[in-house]
Amino acid sequence: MKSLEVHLRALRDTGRTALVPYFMAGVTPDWTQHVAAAVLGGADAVEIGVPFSDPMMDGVVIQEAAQRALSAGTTIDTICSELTGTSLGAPLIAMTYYNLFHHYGLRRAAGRLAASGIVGAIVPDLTLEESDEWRSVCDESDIATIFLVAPSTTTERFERLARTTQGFCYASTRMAVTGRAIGEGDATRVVESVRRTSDVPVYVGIGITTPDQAVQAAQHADGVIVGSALVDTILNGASPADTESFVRSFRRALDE
Amino acid sequence: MKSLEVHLRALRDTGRTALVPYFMAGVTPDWTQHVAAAVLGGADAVEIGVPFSDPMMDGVVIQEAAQRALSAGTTIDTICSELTGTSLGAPLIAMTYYNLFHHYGLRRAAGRLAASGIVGAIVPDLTLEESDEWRSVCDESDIATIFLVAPSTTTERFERLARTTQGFCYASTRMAVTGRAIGEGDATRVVESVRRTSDVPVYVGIGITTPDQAVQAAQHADGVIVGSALVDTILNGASPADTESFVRSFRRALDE
Amino acid sequence: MSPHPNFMGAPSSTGHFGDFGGRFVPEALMPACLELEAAFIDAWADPVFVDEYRTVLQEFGGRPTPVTYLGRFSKKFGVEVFAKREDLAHTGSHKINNVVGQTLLTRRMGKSRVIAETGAGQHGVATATAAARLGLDCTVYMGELDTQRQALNVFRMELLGSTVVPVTSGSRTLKDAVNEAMREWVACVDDTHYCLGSVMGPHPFPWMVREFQSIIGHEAAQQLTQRGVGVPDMVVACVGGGSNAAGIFAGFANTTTRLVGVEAEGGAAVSHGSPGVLHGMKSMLIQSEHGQIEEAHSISAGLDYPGIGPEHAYLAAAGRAEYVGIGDEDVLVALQTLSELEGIIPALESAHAVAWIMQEAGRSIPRGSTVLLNMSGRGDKDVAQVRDILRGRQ
Amino acid sequence: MSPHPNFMGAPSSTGHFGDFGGRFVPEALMPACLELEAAFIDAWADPVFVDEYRTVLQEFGGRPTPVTYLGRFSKKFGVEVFAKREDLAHTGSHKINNVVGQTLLTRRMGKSRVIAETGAGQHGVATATAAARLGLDCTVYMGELDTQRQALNVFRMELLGSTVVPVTSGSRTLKDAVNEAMREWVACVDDTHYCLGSVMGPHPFPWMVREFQSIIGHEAAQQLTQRGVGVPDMVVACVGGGSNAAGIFAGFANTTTRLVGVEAEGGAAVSHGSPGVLHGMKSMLIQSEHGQIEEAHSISAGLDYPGIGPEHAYLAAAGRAEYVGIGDEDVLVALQTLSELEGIIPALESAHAVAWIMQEAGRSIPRGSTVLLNMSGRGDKDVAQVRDILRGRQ
Ligand SMILES: Cc1ncc(COP(=O)(O)O)c(C=O)c1O
Ligand SMILES: Cc1ncc(COP(=O)(O)O)c(C=O)c1O
Repeated sequence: MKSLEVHLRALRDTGRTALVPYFMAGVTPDWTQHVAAAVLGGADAVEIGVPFSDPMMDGVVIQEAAQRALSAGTTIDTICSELTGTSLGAPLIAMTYYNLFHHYGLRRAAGRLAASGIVGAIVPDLTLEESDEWRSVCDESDIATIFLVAPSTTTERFERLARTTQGFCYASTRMAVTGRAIGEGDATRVVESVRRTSDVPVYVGIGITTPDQAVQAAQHADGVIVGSALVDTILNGASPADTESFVRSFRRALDE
Repeated sequence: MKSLEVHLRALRDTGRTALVPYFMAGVTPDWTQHVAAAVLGGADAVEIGVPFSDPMMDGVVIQEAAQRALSAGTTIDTICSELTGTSLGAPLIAMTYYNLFHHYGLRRAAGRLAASGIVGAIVPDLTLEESDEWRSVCDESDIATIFLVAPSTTTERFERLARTTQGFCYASTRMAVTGRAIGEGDATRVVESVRRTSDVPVYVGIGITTPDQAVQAAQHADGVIVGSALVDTILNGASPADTESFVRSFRRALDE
Repeated sequence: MSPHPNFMGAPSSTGHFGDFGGRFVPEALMPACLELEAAFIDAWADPVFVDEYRTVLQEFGGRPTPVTYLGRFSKKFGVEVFAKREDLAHTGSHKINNVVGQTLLTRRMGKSRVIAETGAGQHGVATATAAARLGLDCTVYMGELDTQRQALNVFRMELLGSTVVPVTSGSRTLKDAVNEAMREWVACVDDTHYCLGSVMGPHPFPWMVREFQSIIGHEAAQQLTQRGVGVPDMVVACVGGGSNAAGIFAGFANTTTRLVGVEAEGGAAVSHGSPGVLHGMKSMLIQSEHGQIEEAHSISAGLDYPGIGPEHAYLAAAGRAEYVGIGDEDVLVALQTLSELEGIIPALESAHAVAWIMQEAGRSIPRGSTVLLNMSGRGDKDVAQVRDILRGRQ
Repeated sequence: MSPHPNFMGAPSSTGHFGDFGGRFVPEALMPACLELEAAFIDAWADPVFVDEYRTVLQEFGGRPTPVTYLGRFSKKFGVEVFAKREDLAHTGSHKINNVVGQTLLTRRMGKSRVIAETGAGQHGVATATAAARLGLDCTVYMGELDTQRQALNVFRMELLGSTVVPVTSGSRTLKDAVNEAMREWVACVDDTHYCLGSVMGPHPFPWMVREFQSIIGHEAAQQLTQRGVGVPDMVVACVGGGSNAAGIFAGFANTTTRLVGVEAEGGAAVSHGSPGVLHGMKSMLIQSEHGQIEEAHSISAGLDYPGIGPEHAYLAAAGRAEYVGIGDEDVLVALQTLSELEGIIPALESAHAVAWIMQEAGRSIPRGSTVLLNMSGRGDKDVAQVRDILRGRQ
C-alpha cells in the first residue's frame, strides 16, 4: 500500500473528513505560500495542478489559471524545484494530463515528483486501460495513482477502478467538468458503488464550491475536494491569508 | 420599286456619291434642326435612329445617345409627331431594332412612319429569314427595307440579300458594331459581292469617321454612311451649324 | 404512339417553336449561327461526340446527379417530393451540362476561344471551368454592377484563367452583358464561339442548350423508374432563361406529367410579359408600353432576366407547361425551410421552385402527389446575401 | 494471400494501431466510448445499416464521386494523375461520408442530439447537414477566432438549424473546440453523440471514421480498375486529422502502392512532431519541449491541427505510408495551377497534395507514374481568402 493511502486511511480512522484543496502551481509567484496557508487553514492533503495547454476535464476557471501559469513559464521542473526542500505539512498530489508525464518520460516524471515530495497523482485522461505503465513506474517511486469514478461509470468499471485506485477514489458525483457542475449530483449512488467493492477512502469532488456543499458531500464520503472555487479567489487576487481563511471556513463546517 | 430606290438610283446616275448621316432622334431637343442642317451641308438621305433599350449592333456612342433620347421620353410616336409636316429636303430612313416595330404592331408602325415622311427602314436584327411580314406591310406603305451585308456573309446570302434589299444595300465592310471598327475593312470584296448579283446602289457604313475614310470607301461604293462620328459631336454639344459644317467637310471630300 | 403532340422535339428549320424562336441577329452573325447549327446537328448525331459529352459529364462533371427523396419536407407538406440534385454537379449547378457540350463543340468546330455572358457569375464560372479543361481562351462579359455584387465569382473566373470584362452600358447587368457579348462576337466570330448560358438567343441556341440540358430530365426519369416511383405527377423547376427547366421537362414532355416553371415575380416574362424580340429570339419579354426592355428584379441574380427561352413561351402558349411567379419573401422562407428540414441549402433560384411547392401543396398540388423538383444549384453562392438580408431585419 | 502485412484492418481491442491510438478520456466518457464501440461494431456488421449508409450517401450525398483524369496537368508534369472528386460530394468535401455514418449511428443508439467540433467549419456544416436530414438536434463548438474568420460557415450551420457555440478558451481555434466538445459531451452523454470530424480522438473514433471514409478508397480502386488503369503507383492525400487520407488509403493499403500523406508544413505532426497524448488518443503531436501542445499554422484551416490520427502515426512508424510537409506558398501556386489547367478549384487542404505532386513529379515520382490524388474538397470556401492574399501582394 502506498504511503498516501496509509496516511489517508489513518486519517479516516480518526473520524475526520478529509479536506483537499486544489491549487494551480505557478499561477502566482507565491503559490507555494497559498499551499502552506491552506494547510494552516486545515487542509489534509493538497492537489497541485500542473498546468497543461489543453485541460480537457477543466472548466474556465482552471483553464484560465493554467494559462496564467504557463505564461509565467511553469513546467514540471520549475514546480518540483519550488517544492523541493519545503515542508508544507500535508501530502501533495499532482494533478495534470497524461501528455506531460508521457513527454517527460514516465519513469523520470514519477521520480522527479517523488523527489520533490509529491506522493500521489491524478491524471484524469489516463484511463484504467492505459495506465499499466504509469502505475508500474509509480510503484517504484511510491506515488499513488488516484482514479476517478463518475455517475456514468458502470458496475463492472466501479469494481475495477475501486480496486485499482490508490490513496483514495475520486468520486465525481456529477457529469460535468471542474467548476461547471450545477445541481445536486448523485453522491450517494457513486460513493456507495465504490464502497461495495473496496474500503479505499472515497473523496467527492467536482462542483463543491461552498462549505454547505462540502458538508452535504461529507455525509456520504470520506473527504471533499475543493478546486475551482478556491482557484477563482486566487485569480481574483486573494492573499495566502485569504486562502487560509477560505480553507478554514470549509474546515469548520466539516468539523461541526 | 420603292420610291427611295428610284430616288437613290437616280442620284447614282448623276455620278454623285451619296452621303448618309445618322442621327439619334430625340437625343437633343433640337435634333430635327441637326437633320435639316445636315441636308444643308450636303446629305443625300438621313438615317433617323429610333432609340432602343438594347441596341445590340451599336457601340458606346450610339448606346449613349439612345439612352439620352429614351430618358427624354422619345418614342416612335414622339419622333413621328416631330417629323410630320416638316420638310427636311432629303429622304428619311428609320433605323432601329425589330422589337419596337413588333411591339407597336408592324402594319401600324409602317403606316405611322410613312405618314411622317419616312421612306425606308434599317432593322439590323431583322434577318432576311424573319422579314417576310415586315416587308409585306412596308410594301403597303412604300417603305423600303434595307438589308445589311457583312464580310462574313456567304455567297449564297449575298445573292439573296442583294436581291431583297430595297433602296440600297448597306455594306458593312468590317466585322464590328457601329463606332468600333478599326483597320481597313474589306470594302472591295463586300461591295463587289453585292454587285455581282444586283445593280442596287451599295452604300458603305460602319467605321467611317473621317472625310478621308469616306473618300476611300467611295472608290468602291455608291454612298457612304456616317454614324457614330457625327453622333459623338452632338453628344459633345455640337450645334446645328456645327453639324452642317461637319457634313459639309465630308461632302467636299467626296465631291473633289 | 403517344396521344400527346410531340413536345420538345427539334424546332422548325428556321428555329421556331410555334410562334417563338427564330433568329434575330445582325447579318454579320448569321453565318456563325448557321455554321453552329450545322455543327451541332452533325455532332449530336455523331456517337463519338455524344459519348465524349457524356463521358466528360460523368468523369468531370459529376453525373449522374442523384435524386433525393425529401422525407421530412414531404411529410410536412403532405406531398411526396423528390429533388434532382444539380446542386451536386461540378461548379454547383446545372450550368456545367451546357458548357461541357458547347466547349466540346467549340473544339470540334476548330475554334480556340469562347466568350460568354454572365449575370451572377454561375454561367461565367461554368464556362471558365469547361474552357480551362480544354485549354480554350475564355472571355466573360459581366455587367459592371454584377462584377461588384459578385466580386468573388469574378475572381473565380480569373483563377480559372479567364478574362472578365465589365460591361458599362445600359443597366450594367445581365441583359447588357448579353448585348455586349453579341457585339464582341461580331468582331471575332472567326475563331470564337459564343457560349450562351441558357435556352435563349438565336437558333440553334435554345434548341442546342435544351438538348445539352436534357440529360437532367432523362436521368431523372430513369432514376424515378428505378426507384419505383414511375412518372411523377408534377415536375417543377425555376426559370430564368429556362435551361434547367427545359432540361428536366425534356424527360417528361411527352407524358401527362404537369410541368411547372417558376419565374421570379419581378421577372415573370410569361405571366407579366408580352411577345417581343430580344437577344436574337422572339419570345415573351418584360417590356414597357413602348417596347423598351425593362429590367427584371429578383432576389436571385440568376432569374434576373427580362425574357424567357422561346420554347417555354411556346409550351405556355400550347398549354403544355404552366408558368407561375414567386416573390422574394417566399423564396427566403423556402430556402430556410429546406435547409432546416433536409440539410440542403438551395440556390435562391431553385428556392423559387421550393416556395411554389410549399404554397401549392394541398391546393393545386393534391395531397400525396409525387413531385419532382429540380434543385438547379446550391445555395453556397447566396449565403452571404441571405445573411445580410436576414440580419438587416433583426 | 497478400505478401504484405494486413494494414488498415481493425485496431486492437483497446483501439491501438501499433503503439498509437487507445483511449485517453475522463472516466465519465469511458462508458460512452464503450457504448459507441459496441454500437459501431454491431451496426457495421448489420447489412441493413450498411445498406442505409450506402443508400444515403448515394441518394443524398452524391456518391459515387467520379475519378477525373487530369489531362493537361498530367501532360505538364509528366505523370498520369487521376483525381478522386470528393469536392463533388454534398457540402463540398469528404466530410459528408463520416457524418452520414455517425448520424445514422446516433439514431440507431437512440440518441436525439449530436455535438461536433469544427475548425474552418467544413465538418460543422457537414454535421449540421446530416443532422438536419434526420431531425437531430445539433450543437457545434467552434473556436471564437474561427467563428470570426469563417462567419459565413457559422451562418450556414445556423441556416441548417444548428446552434454554434464560440469557444473562448486557449487559442480559440480547432484544438480548443475539441476540448470544449469533449467537456460538453461529459455533461450530456446520455442523449448526445459526439460526432468527431476526423480519424482522431479516443477509440473507436479513429477506426470508425476511417471505416466511414473508406468508401472513398474502395470506390476509387474499383473505378481505376474499370478504367483500365489498375492499381496506381501512388496515392496522395492531404492530412489534417487524416480522415480523407485514411479513407483513400484504405482502398490500397494492402497493395504495393506508395501511400503519401501531405501535411501542412506548419502542422506536420509526423515530420516535426513527437509521440504524445491529446484529445483521447496517443499519436504524433506538435508540442513544446515541455509537452505543451502547440498551435499549428497553415494557410488552410482544415490542416490547422497539431496532431494526426493514430493510425497514420502507425502507418508512418511501420513504413507503410510516408508523410511529407508542404508550405503555404507552394499551396497557393498549386491551387492556381490546377484551376487554370483543369477547371477544378481545389480546397486549400487538397491543394497541399497537388503541390507535392508538382514538386516531386520527375523526382521521387518517376515520370509516367500513375498517381491517384484525393481531391478532398472544393476551393469555393477558400476563394475569398486566396483573393485577399494574392491582392495583398500586388
Ligand atoms: C442555380 C441556378 N438555377 C437557375 C438559373 C437560371 O437559369 P436557367 O433558367 O437557364 O436554368 C441559374 C442561372 O444562373 C442558376 O445559377
Ligand atoms: C477539404 C478538406 N480536406 C481535408 C481536410 C482535413 O481533414 P482530414 O485530414 O480529416 O481529411 C479538411 C478539414 O476540414 C477539409 O475541409
